Amino acid sequence: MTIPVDPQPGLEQLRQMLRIRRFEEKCAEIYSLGKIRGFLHLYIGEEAVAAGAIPVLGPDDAIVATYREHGHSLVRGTPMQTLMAELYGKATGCARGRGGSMHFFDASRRFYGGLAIVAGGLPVAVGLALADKLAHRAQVTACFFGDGAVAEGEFHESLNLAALWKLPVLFLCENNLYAMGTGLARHQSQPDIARKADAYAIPADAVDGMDVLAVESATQRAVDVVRAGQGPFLLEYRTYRFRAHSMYDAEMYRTKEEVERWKQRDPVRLLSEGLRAQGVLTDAVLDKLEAAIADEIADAVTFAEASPWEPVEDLTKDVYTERT
Amino acid sequence: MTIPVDPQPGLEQLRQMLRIRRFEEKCAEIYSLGKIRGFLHLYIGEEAVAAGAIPVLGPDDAIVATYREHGHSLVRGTPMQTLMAELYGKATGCARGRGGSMHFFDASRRFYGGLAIVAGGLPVAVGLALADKLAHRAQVTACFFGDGAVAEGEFHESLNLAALWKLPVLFLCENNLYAMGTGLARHQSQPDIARKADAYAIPADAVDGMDVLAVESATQRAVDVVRAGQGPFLLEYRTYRFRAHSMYDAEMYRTKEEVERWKQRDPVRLLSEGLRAQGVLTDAVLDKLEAAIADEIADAVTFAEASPWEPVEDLTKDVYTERT
Amino acid sequence: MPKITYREAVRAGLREALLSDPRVFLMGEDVGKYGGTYACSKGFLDEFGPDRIRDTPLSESTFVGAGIGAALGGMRPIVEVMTVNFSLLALDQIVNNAATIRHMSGGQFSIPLIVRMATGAGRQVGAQHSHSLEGWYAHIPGITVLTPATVTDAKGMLLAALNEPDPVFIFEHAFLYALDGELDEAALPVDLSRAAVRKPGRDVSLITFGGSLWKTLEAATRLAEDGIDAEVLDLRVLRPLDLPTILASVRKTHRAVVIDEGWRTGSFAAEVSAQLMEGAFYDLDAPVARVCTVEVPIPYPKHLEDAALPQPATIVQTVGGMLGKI
Amino acid sequence: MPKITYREAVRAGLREALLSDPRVFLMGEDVGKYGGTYACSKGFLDEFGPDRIRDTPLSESTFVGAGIGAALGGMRPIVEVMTVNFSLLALDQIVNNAATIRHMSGGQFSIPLIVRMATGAGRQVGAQHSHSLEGWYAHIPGITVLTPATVTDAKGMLLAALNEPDPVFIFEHAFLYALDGELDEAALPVDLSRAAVRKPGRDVSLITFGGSLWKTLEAATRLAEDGIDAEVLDLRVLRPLDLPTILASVRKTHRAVVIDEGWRTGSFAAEVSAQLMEGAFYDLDAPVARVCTVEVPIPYPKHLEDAALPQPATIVQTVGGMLGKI
Ligand SMILES: Cc1ncc(C[n+]2csc(CCOP(=O)(O)OP(=O)(O)O)c2C)c(N)n1
Ligand SMILES: Cc1ncc(C[n+]2csc(CCOP(=O)(O)OP(=O)(O)O)c2C)c(N)n1
Ligand SMILES: [Mg+2]
Ligand SMILES: [Mg+2]
Repeated sequence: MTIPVDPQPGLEQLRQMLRIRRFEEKCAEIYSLGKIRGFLHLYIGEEAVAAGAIPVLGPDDAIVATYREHGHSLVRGTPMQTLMAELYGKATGCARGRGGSMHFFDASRRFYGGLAIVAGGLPVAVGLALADKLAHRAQVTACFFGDGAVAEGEFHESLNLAALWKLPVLFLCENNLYAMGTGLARHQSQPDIARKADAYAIPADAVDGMDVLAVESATQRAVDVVRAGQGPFLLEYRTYRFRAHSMYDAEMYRTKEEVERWKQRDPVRLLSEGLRAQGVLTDAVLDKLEAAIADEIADAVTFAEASPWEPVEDLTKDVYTERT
Repeated sequence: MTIPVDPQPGLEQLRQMLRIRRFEEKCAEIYSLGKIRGFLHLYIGEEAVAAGAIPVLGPDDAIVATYREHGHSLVRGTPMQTLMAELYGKATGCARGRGGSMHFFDASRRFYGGLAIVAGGLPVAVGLALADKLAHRAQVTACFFGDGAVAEGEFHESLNLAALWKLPVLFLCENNLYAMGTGLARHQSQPDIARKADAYAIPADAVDGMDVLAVESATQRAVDVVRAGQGPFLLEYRTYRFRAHSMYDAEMYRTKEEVERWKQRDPVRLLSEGLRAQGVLTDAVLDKLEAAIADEIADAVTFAEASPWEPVEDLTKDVYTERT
Repeated sequence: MPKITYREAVRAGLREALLSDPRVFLMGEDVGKYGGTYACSKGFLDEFGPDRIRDTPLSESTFVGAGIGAALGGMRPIVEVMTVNFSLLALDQIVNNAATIRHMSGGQFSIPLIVRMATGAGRQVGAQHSHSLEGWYAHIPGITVLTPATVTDAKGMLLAALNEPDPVFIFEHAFLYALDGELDEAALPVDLSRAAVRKPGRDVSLITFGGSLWKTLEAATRLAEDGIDAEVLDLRVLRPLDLPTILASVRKTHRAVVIDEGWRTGSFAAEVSAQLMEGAFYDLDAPVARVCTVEVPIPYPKHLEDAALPQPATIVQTVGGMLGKI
Repeated sequence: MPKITYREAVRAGLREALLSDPRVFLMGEDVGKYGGTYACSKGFLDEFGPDRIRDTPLSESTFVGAGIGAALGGMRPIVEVMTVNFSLLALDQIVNNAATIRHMSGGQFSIPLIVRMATGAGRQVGAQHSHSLEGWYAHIPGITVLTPATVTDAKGMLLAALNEPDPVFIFEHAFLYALDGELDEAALPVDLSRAAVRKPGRDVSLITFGGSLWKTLEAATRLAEDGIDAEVLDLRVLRPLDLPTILASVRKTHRAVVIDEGWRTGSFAAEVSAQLMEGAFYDLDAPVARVCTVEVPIPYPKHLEDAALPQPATIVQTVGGMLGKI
């Protein structure tokens, strides 16, 4: 892992990865208290992807993500308070509490979900990019999805349409080797995902998703191609999820050894080691980072706890736009 | 075009292509009389595909086709009488008249339609092949579909599933360069269809679909691979439809010149010329062929005309299996 | 008033939409070079160019989903799904995205999307091409479901839909495209909140929508010959349903027959009947009856297809039975 | 009788199916290595091997379509679609192939396919994961729609479905998997033609199915405390509907409330109400009422989700209003 000359980006990326890690560890804790309910898909292990990719985007670019989107929202800048409140289902949440873990939204940051039907976000991303293109806006749409989504027909249809129409879509596949309990080789006859781009005459790349700097530079290259108006790009991040698919599962589909092997490549650890070797990261610096993050999380929890519920009278509000 | 040493196959293929050509010319005539109704998608121009491919299959192999399946049914051996009766909507038709042009069926010949939702037959073909595999039957399933179907998600999903499970499916794409009025390059970002097979780690080939002998040998090679248990095969036939998409359309999507150019490669003409050059086909032989076909068609029309309608009381029969 | 065909009315509505708002664009299979399967966008590719008239590959889920995305991105997409039969491939995008995102995001996003599709049977195109699922669509909260039956509604509902901030689905009965009618320009854009009394009457309310309107009007004419004065109600909008107009009619006539080309079980007619049960039970002189499609995949031959679908004769017979006449 | 969970009952049914007929195989997302999302096929991969327990990629349309094909090819596939929410992606295969091929081919082909899926809301999983669409499915002729609500039905309907020559869709309410109940082995395989009276009563018929049965029984208990003797009818099979049992109940009680977790407009409850309109109008002492889900994408927080769904309290209140009591 090469460390850039200016150490600050590395530290900022470490901070973002730690924010995700600690935030989700807290979420898991709160979940077991029963204050967060429903499905809770943790991103732990995959933090380098969001932390590396999202800062490459401009504020006017759009993001479409999946039910495993806590990290993406955090890095995008949606205040942690509103994310925690969303997990609590409170009215101050980023979706007024209606969405929960799988459905984070943030219009002010062009964050279009948190969509929980696998591959369902790809067509939406294509449409967002189409709108940008028709309006002659030099914006791109970043669409995150898992390896499991690659098997769905919408993956195929969306890449074809985006390529045909030369739309500015970044198809960003977070390949964590499993679709729930089904390993990559058991759901893809051609497990080399980036290679599928040729079927659509799309440029593609695959990158180590545990190395945040590699993620960053590969994403930057992809964004450059897409922003230049040359159509979509398929980028595969090779990563791994350390936790169960959702909060709990028996994990009969993989061995403890496999998980341990991947944990050797924990993205937080990899970056920390690199930064330490460079002398950029010291115990003192790390303590400061962690302390600030702990404060941010405590503050978010306090905010969420104190926040009101949406009144039950508003249940049917926003099914349709209110007429005036 | 190379002519095989034994001339009989060539003549038999010519006969099959002429049967399709003349049958459909008659259908068009009857359609304008209002005796055939609904959609009528003619296969004229593409006869070499069915005539070359289907005889390669064994009687126990399965076929799934589309709404443009007259040729496939004829070559498969479903009596012309019952096909014509089907087009008339008569009770003696190959689907008791309920299906019409788009829905030919023939259980005795393992002909599973005549399915009219584009790409909708691919998953069914995968399932038929799965049944064969599970039952350890050395049968293959031939699934015909158009270039338009390649854009649908089910194409992608079906090739992946068939490849993953090494199922004996022949994916046979009749690429006639148009999906209704949309040309290939306007619906496929990667117009080289055979090339898409790599995304599924499937072997593939593309062949001149106007050359019945080339169709035959390419299909034979594909069948050999599939029957050997090595999983599916994607074969692209490059062909052309001479008529409108269905009975009538303004054909604003292509030029007369383009159609004329392709008619120079009329598969019936190509084969005839080859057989004549070889001395196998003479005017006398051709006259005999044509006369026999004319008789067969006249007989089919007489049969259809004379056939009864299904009684209206049977309308709801076979929505579910009758209980005894 | 000028007489034009339903097809021309749809085309005129689309053209006006394209001319009036630069954010409007069309996409769907064969809307461009082919001119539209039902010729509703004939000439548009030349007039408006390929940016705004977009032929899509066969990929219903994705181009409908792209319509959702484009609407989220500030455009006013009009998506043509060739027919309702193929829209089944897009139902996930419709039910899980188009219908939910506004509510689920706490009201942050609007999806001003219009999806048009041909619907209905009666053209001998067989079981896979003859569905009538507009009533099914009306089950989904978050979308608006329109069934224009007249040329004025064909144009006017499209224009009115353009003003809607939420997804609108327009079902055009394929049989109607060739229909001739008077276009009431003064009524445009039409009101999307009200059902219409197409023929006033005192003896029975015939409640219908879409392609069945014309069969129902024919039945009403035949009933008039037998001295039965039927009121014909065109629901126009299946969601949200204009209950007051329905109830007012039935409170006047005390009898109702609902005519619906959907299959009987779970038909939209069932919803109307249930609403009358709840809102007009004590006004009814007879149970509400339904004339629906027989529960069978639509067969190809004309005699069987005719037997499967609601017909003027079945409507007349049902009313006759209800009134103890004929 | 032994007490087991609904989950165990489903699992026992699947296992018996696999043991009794070599043509039976399972396929779906995570039915194998993962053991089934709801653990209904736990251990099967080891017991029956990968040929018969098949994990599929995420591709609902294709693996449901492959189920149709395999059934056409002589097998007895049991397809698990993880939840009804994802089945929207497979609707084209279901409506256009599974439901039509037998009729459309003139009766040449049978499709003995079983598709199981979890359905329903109540677990705070939000708008895209909380649909109740079994009533919607019941609109489609050519398929059978089952909603087992008890452990006996959970096992018994699966076994009965295996004897059906046509496609059967089984909707298992996700809330029920953890439910404990007595398994009546003597009743297996159960009768698929009849609704069941789960509690006899004289004052009002509470008609329901699936997950709502338990809420309805709870409501009946509460009503009994107020001296109201409610009959609770479990429809069990939504298509074909057992109308005689429904009519017999209502002709006895003269009052009915239909409880359905689907959205109100176009709910299956509307069909039941319409059927009572048509078949029991003169027996009714009050209009049939519906207790359905509020027409809103299901929100995540418990208080809003609870408010959206039918609850024992709403049922009690509706009955009270109808009887002029409480
Ligand atoms: C269409 C659809 N089918 C099934 C599911 C249930 N499901 C949720 S996540 C998941 C696995 C997805 O795997 P992947 O795309 O690799 O994403 P990951 O969870 O690994 O991030 C499944 C099967 C779903 N949400 N949508
Ligand atoms: C899913 C679906 N969408 C649209 C249609 C309408 N349609 C029928 S045929 C056709 C074109 C198909 O083209 P292709 O697959 O190339 O077959 P060809 O007609 O050229 O043989 C279209 C759009 C359909 N039948 N099914
Ligand atoms: Mg994954
Ligand atoms: Mg074609």
